[in-house]
Amino acid sequence: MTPALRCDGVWFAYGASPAVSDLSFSLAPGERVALLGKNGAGKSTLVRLITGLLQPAVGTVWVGDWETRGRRPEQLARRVGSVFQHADQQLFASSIRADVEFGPRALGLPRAECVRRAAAALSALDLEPLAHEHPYDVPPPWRKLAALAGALALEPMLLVLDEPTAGLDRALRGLVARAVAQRAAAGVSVMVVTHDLAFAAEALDRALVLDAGRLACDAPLAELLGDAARLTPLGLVPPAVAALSRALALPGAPLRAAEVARALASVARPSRPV
Amino acid sequence: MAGLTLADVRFWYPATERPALDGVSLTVAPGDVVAVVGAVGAGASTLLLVAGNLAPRVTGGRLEGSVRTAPSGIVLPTPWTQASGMAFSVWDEVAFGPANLGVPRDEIARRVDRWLARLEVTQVAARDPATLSGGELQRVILAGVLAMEPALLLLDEPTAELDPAGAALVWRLVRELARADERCVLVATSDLDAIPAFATQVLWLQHGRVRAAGPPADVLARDDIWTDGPGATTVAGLWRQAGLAGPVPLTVADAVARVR
Amino acid sequence: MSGRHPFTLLALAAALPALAWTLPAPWGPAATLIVALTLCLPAPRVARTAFFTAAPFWLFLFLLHDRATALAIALRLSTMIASFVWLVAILPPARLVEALVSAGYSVHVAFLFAATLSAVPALRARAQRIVDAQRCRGLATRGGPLTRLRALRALALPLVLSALHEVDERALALETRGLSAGTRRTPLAPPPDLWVERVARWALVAGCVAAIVGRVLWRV
Amino acid sequence: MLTSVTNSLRNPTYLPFVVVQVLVALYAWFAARAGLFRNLKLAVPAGLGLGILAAAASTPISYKIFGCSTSGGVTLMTLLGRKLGMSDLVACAFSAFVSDFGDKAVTFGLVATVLHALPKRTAARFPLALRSIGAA
Repeated sequence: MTPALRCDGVWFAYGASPAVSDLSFSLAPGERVALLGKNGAGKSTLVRLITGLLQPAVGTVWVGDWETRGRRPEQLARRVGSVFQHADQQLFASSIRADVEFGPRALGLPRAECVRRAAAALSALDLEPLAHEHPYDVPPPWRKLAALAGALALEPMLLVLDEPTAGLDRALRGLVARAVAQRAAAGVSVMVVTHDLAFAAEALDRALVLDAGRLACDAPLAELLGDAARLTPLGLVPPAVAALSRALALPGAPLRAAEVARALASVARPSRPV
Repeated sequence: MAGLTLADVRFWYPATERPALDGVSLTVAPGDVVAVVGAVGAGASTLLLVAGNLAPRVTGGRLEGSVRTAPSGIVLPTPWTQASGMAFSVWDEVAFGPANLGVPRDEIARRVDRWLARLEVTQVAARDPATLSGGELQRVILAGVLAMEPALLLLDEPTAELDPAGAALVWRLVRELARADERCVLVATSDLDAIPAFATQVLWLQHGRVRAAGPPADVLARDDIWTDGPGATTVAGLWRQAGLAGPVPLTVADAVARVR
Repeated sequence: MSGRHPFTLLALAAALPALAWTLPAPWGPAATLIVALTLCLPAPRVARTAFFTAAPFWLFLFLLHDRATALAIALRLSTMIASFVWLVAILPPARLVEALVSAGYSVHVAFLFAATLSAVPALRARAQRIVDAQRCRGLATRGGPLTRLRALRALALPLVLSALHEVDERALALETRGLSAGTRRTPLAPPPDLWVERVARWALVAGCVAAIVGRVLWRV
Repeated sequence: MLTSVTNSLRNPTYLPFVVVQVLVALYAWFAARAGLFRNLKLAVPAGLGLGILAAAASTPISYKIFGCSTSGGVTLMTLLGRKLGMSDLVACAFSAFVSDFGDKAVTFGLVATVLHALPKRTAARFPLALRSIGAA
């Protein structure tokens, strides 16, 4: 099965020093990856290479069986749905529904298909009640979700999200996690650039760590998130769920809230009769 | 007594019928750090604007009830809108506030260097603010407000643009500020896990009204904050999800103590 | 030269073109151009910019007019371009803002000037980000006039809406940082203003007035 | 006006045209008060009107200061005008009109679209904006 995303020895440099050097990895359909690294490690460069905004100097980026070289972002948008930082600044339609429809309509899809996709994307993020509102008449966190819905509406094979949970509260982060899980279950591969390790623990499986443009680590999140020693140099801190899991040495080092709660119950209950 | 006192405050934004604040009473003494929590649109940001004498004075709208406040400084969650636009170096950006207050130049220099160091942004002092990352700019803006030595500090999602290490630095600083400099701090935040470490009080707002107020151990341990509110710390949530009884631990350390 | 008071630099950069247009051609504008070029020479980059900005005009003018008229206009234009390019290179906006503030101009005047300068690069960067983001959701930017118009709309609207929406937050930020505190602002680095420079400035103004009066009398 | 000053930092030839910008601002203010941005059918012709006014205002500046050589295009247009038997000044006006004719109309069309796209809360803060689209 061809991977949703594959990088083969990818190099890119803005000036003299390479921003991204010799990157090789691949994402299977349905896989959920956290892209971690300090500022300037090359995360946004990689995102721009995947979306076609940049072309690799050396090496190739494959989205399914499409090579990004020679294809423009508006063509790759059929397969790559991306949400950048400050995505709420790109909204402009008179209602959130109309803005979410912008992507499908720009791809030239038939009217009915655009309406269906927009409705599906809006309900995936509980945005239906606000669908008629003007994007700038709703609080910024909801506007950020509307931008995410715009990418979901493209129904791509690969989602690339840059800090999708920045500025969102627990409830809205839960909506993003649910939408990511749903899309992944349907075979979409998801890459999320994030510092929010609580979200990563809940919604993602694997971690790709960039350090000065190189792939420093490619490991399951469970292995990385409990290990403060490996996170600190990246400016990251183990999320509470991983810290608790490790502090109580819960069997299997679970990360998802449900699993940790079950393990916690088994560890705590016998010593404290209810 | 310096500090902040709100008595039955109601506030409407211009051209809106529903009040953003609907009868809020609150007292904050120097040294207090109040974490304001609530769903998006519950009124936390508005409370900070009212406490900072910015609403209705700058935002417009209508206010009822009484507000007694101290000289204050506010930091909004969008650092790119908070830069003065008049400073072409980070040093000048931090000096912008005190300069406008007419503080003598040598005192400005002392303050700027002190706050650049405490926010760990001394290394970008000569750079143009427009070239900074979101996280660096957020700390520069915070330094710029702190350099004005406000008696009341208002922080609206101060860690929105920061990575966890940057956020930990800001939360540590907030606790030190309140205790050492006898300052009042009001923080609107959705980073519930950090609250036990820096807050002396928690204020839970819902639809512009105070749903609960008190020390973190009380407010964050309530059951209805989960069912009908923004929830509490992750550990409290896991403890509740595990169906365990007894006083709810808020932090990992609490939980470890309870289980051992 | 760069150590001089900003107002002196401004006066010089304004006087040269004024003299160029008032002194009779061709020796008048030729003299002012030589002065402007000597100012630019120490910085090769400035001299190069001035040259490449002015060069096309010489070509156009000699196409349009007879030799004498073309020469006169070309010399005057080149003086203006050279002195202005020199001013922009030698006078960092921050120093001009400081000079305005310490000369007692209201901080709002200085703010309006500086804020516009810093807003331009910021909005240009945001425009680029918005275009990139729109292209990543299918917006075609190359193609027929209809496509380009639709692309323009998908860039201009979000740029204006997001900027307008931030007006409140910017106003709050300036308010909390004491911009309208009413107290007299402390200049951070007041440029030293020697009496010599003040005299030089008045001399330049007097020179321009004399040139204008001379031109009117001489022409009459 | 601030735009043309800022533009002139990059290309000093904009500076003398600051005066024209004052006229553009006044014209736009009148157009807004008259509600000419109510729809594109009104806004675009209003933009054409401004195009003519701007060309008329910039001609003397272009002629006196630049000898009508503000850009390659303008120079060619002036030469063409001369070929068609126009005097120097008329040829200069002709070139200013041709180069300036379209863009003000497009700008007004874009402004009308933006004004109509304003959200309620933001529009409520700018009464002149509401009046200009006939909604006040």
